[in-house]
Amino acid sequence: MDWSKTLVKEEINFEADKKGRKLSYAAAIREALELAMTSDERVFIMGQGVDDPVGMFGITLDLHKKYGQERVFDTPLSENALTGVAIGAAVAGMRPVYMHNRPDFLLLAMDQIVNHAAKWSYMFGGSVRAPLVIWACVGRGWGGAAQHTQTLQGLFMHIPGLRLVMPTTPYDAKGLLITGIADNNPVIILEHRWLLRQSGYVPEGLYSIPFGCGVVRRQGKDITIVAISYMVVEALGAARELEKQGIDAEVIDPRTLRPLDEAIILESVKKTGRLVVADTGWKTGGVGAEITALVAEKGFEYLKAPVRRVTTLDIPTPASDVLEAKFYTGKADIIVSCSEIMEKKVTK
Amino acid sequence: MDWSKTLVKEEINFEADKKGRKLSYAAAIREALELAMTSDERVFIMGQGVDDPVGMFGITLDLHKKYGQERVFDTPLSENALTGVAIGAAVAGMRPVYMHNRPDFLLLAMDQIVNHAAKWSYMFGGSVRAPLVIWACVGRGWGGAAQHTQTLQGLFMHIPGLRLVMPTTPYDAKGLLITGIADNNPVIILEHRWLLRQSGYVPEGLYSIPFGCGVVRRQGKDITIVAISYMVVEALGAARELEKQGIDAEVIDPRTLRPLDEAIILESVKKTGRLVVADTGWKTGGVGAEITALVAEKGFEYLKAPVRRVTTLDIPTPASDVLEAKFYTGKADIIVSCSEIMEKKVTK
Amino acid sequence: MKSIKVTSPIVFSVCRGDIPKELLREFYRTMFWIQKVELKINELYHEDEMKTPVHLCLGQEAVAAGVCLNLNANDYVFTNHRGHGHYIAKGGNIKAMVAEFYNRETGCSRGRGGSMHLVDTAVGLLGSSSIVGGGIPLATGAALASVLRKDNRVSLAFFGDAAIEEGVIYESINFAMLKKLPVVYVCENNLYSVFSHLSKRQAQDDIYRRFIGLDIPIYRVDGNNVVAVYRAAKKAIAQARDGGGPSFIECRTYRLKDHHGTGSGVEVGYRSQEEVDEWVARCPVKNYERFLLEQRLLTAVEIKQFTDAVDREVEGVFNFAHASPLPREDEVLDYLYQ
Amino acid sequence: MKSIKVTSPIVFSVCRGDIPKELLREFYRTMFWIQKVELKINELYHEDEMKTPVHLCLGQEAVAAGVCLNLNANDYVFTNHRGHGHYIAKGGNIKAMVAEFYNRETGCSRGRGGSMHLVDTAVGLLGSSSIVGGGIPLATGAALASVLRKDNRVSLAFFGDAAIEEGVIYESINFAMLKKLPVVYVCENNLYSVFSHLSKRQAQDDIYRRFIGLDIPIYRVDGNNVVAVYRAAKKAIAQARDGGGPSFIECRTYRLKDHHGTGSGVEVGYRSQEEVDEWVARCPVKNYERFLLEQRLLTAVEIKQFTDAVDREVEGVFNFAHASPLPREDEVLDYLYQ
Ligand SMILES: Cc1ncc(C[n+]2csc(CCOP(=O)(O)OP(=O)(O)O)c2C)c(N)n1
Ligand SMILES: Cc1ncc(C[n+]2csc(CCOP(=O)(O)OP(=O)(O)O)c2C)c(N)n1
Ligand SMILES: [Mg+2]
Ligand SMILES: [Mg+2]
Repeated sequence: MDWSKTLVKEEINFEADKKGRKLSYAAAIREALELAMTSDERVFIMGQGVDDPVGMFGITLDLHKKYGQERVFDTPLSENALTGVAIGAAVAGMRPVYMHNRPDFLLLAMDQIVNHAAKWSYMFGGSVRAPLVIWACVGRGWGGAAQHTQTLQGLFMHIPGLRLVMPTTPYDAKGLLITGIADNNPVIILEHRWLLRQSGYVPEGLYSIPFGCGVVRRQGKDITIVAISYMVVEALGAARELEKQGIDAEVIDPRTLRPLDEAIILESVKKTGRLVVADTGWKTGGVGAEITALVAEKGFEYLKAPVRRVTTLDIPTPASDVLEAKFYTGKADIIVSCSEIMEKKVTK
Repeated sequence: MDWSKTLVKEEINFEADKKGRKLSYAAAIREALELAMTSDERVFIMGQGVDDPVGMFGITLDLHKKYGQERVFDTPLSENALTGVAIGAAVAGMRPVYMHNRPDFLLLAMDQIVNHAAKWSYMFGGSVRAPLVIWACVGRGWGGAAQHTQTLQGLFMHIPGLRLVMPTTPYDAKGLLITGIADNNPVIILEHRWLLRQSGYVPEGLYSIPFGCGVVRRQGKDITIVAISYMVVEALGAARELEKQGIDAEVIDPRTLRPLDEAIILESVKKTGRLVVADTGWKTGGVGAEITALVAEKGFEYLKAPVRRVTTLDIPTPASDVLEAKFYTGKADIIVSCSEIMEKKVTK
Repeated sequence: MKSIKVTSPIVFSVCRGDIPKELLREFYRTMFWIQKVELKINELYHEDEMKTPVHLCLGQEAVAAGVCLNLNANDYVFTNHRGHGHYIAKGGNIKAMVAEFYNRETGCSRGRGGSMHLVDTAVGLLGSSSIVGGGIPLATGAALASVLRKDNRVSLAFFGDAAIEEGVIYESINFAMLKKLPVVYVCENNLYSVFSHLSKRQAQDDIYRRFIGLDIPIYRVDGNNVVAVYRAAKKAIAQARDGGGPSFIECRTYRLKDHHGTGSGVEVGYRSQEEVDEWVARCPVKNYERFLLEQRLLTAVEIKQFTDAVDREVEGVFNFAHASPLPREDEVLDYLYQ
Repeated sequence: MKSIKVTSPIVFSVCRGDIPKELLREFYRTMFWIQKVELKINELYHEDEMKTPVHLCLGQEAVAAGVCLNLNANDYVFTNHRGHGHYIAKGGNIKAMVAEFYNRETGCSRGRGGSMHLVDTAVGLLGSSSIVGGGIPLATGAALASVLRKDNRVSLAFFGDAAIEEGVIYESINFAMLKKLPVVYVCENNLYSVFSHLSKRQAQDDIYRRFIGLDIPIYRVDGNNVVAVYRAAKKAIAQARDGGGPSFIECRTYRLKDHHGTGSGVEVGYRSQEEVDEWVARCPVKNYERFLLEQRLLTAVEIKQFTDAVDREVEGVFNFAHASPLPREDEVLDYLYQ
């Protein structure tokens, strides 16, 4: 298959149009994998449990039966080597998708991801490339605790040579995964377990969503909320509440963090003059820092008030549910941050 | 030894006073190690080549002869396990210093650093702790290229539970290392190879520099340059040039990035109204992003102009010296950034 | 690949007096305690009051007991996500453990860690990692600490068969051999990692052979036979304590419950009822109980008394945990740094 | 630990006709080329025009030649920081390699990689990693690609003795055995990692034994004997190509120069002149040349002609490199993404 054909430039927002069928988030991703495997022999799937009876939250369910154990296979717990295996296969012309049920385990593979995948094209002057997808689903809740709930986009966003994708809707999860498999570079896709509960309208067949192209999830004029992954859900909830208080918030979902759709953020802040960034990860040195810095650099003249970051607390995730409730932020915190900066006098 | 005794709160800037002897940067660090090993039996040093005839740029030279091969030992190239070994020894009551001649190799140890060391205290409600120092020296130049010159502070700054230290002067390198060894938490110290060429006034004996305590390297009223590690040298050079153009730059060296001395930065920006962050690492999602975001959040009302980040380009380090020259930024870039934002009209 | 079913009967070979009677009874009591606590979790887990993913070690009680009863209180242990048994066998505070399952402030990790992160420094349990293989270098490092201090302690790492797939174990064992560290590596080979059988993950299933090339002393035992485990561990630990360096022990065993939670795995479909039944028949506690009764090392009456006592105590433990206070929200940031 | 000195003479055992004469001469030519290029670098490096840290493979020529002369042009190779010899033996474009040392736009990596990052996709050289062990899983993955495509290629990973200390090699070999991948792992055991002798890093020095537990076919050869290397590699590669899975080859050898640059290491002090001299006497090229002369497979005249020709060509290569344009500053951002 010629992947470039699927790389439509103009994206139709199927959700808004309610075209396609209503599909669960997991089914949407599974469909993307199925379509990719059908159309491109080079695509294969690997990961712990991808061929087990549960099939990675249902996402890879029975794919091994359809495409064979060679193309959909379980892996040993050797995350660093297996990442290297995926890279090596990619460099040799394949299109591997390596799936993890948690990003925490990617920390074992940082050498292959950062020292190898991210650098392979540049380091060799473009004569080789590593088109692979690393997919992982962020955990949350039920005392998953410090080693099973990390989000880690704050780390990957820092690495030149990687693509970093964080979908929010079933429509995006499918389209971005297709784009990721078609992309000629290493792509990291971080899903969120709580989004897996969602369902939405998803068109049939292959379609792709260009990287670096955010969407306005809600139009508003008073304040811009840039929300990442599951925080889009919280931000939309917050926006509805804020509306009652007479605050009209615009919610932006960048969908990909590397490349980042700077224009959509800057345009929105130009209109609203205010920015809140809501991220599922840690605050310090995280995604919220980069988006804030972007606006402080390139959109400073638009800003009427301090920026606020709504993130998890800067601690390892605690197990206890009462502490989890403090650790994670959401709708209420976004509302507080928005209200606070709406009140700020413009002192300049 | 009771380490708390060395943790003087008031730090004397010996450099300014020119007290102590003039010492090379390497000798200053070596002295810190020697003093720590003499005063505390729990301290030991490990790392590739720490006991070889070159002794890690001279920093560990002959320490194994003085303290024995048990306390100063070479390591296999097993960065993840050996980091775990250091953590395990620390949890069991020792104070290991694990030295690497390049931070790039730490990517192999991210699991032990991030999933283990950084979380050990919190995850167990404070009943255990991992007081270890991981020391690495950033490479630069002579075509070291993509896998031997990474700075990586952008990654470590994001991790709660770690301390992150980047000294600039021999005085600081010694004092901060002593503080690091005395600290009850995992500490990452990133040195810079080019700073190793420096020498400076260093007092004899044990002294320590509190973490989270930056210094003003140069006073100025027009613009604040927050410079990290080797960029302090470049920033001071830039400030001297800027002075000729009638721009009076203040140069701040945070010395530790986690904890970060927020007050010293905010106070300076309060005075100058302008901020340039100069970092040795990548731009996107790096240290510059965090410091910019800090000011956009907490010092917004002071800001008179957009912030600028002076960093390396967002690519793997190229080998060729002509490309290296583009990749790295320095004095000239700082001057341009400062001049640019000095000219910016305050449009608010 | 050789069959990895262990269908042979469990033979407890004890020669007159070579293991003190009291110790033989202690094996039983320890395993029994572990089993009881696990069964209690199994019984109460559906209440959703233990908001933490539990990994029961039912079926693997003999490894924990057989190994840990060789240890001194100040010897070090690092364990993994399936650590309840090791915690109990090493003498950890059971109330604090169960309170941790209930995410209470009285939990061994003050409710910050949950079931996968148990700790009890009073008995040398320096922590548990839920990253597979993560605890292996830590135990190695603790052993290094002992060597540097010459304090004569031994360190233990418990881990599963999947940890063999992580490079860190080869790195760790090489270092331990290089430095002759007093550390014993105990692999509980229960044939599965989550739903994946060993044969899907490893090129050959004789795990113990993986380390032959490093000349580390290796033992392979029936992990459901507490006496066999004890004997191997005893040698390994004695050698470590005598400065003879590390050893590796592979214990063949089976988890009777699902990877986590209270199912059997049969309903998920990755293993059969027959396979589970075969291993139920090899239950390390029941079989050993039978042996003790046969040998008259224990009487039915004693068992009854003991059962009642443990039941009562376990009841108390869970009540304590349940009644304990939750962590305070305003202390959420505490313990990040010391 | 057994002595790791290899002081025995190099015996080239060739039975009448079992290796074609032309191939025996090709061994020589390949090794000779490698040696000449390395000597030229050694000669010119002080000029500081090659602004890249060179890791010479003088003394290790036989491994590259003996292995690579078994390979097809489309077979895959991944190498490490000490990759000049592998690049030449695999048939890589030598001009492009030397231009890379000079950081030129005509370099195989367009001046972005430098000496440690050689590539030539035309002959299956898919890249070189300067992270020790980094290329091992990559070669394993390329072999997986071949299996999936059924394209009958073989993949090779070259690495040093220190790579044995990295967990990734055990992870990779387990996977390769599990999937019976057509990959051959070639360890050049030159006894040192930078200034550290093997005995400071590994528990025992018979590296090949490290993998016995995985049942991977293992060869250990005198890495200074091109015929011995060739024979082992031939079997391993044939087995891989026939679907028989991976093999591991340990080649005992020695680098005559320092870890990087042009010293001998003696001046640094981590090894003795005697040790270096012993290995100079075991030079894989000189000894083999003597053998060919003895066997009349080569004449002194031919050697002279060949030497002159190579000298001229090498001169041309370095002139080309030196005269080539530097990368353009405004293209610094290119090639990050494709
Ligand atoms: C490095 C890593 N990869 C994956 C996981 C997910 N995971 C948690 S437990 C587990 C099973 C481990 O199996 P094993 O080591 O055999 O222990 P068992 O559960 O059988 O006791 C897996 C795969 C993990 N925790 N860490
Ligand atoms: C993971 C890692 N750790 C450390 C280094 C630093 N380093 C570069 S080459 C080298 C020596 C490697 O020795 P060996 O593998 O035996 O190869 P040789 O240089 O002897 O050919 C070392 C330690 C590195 N590049 N990568
Ligand atoms: Mg298991
Ligand atoms: Mg070597």
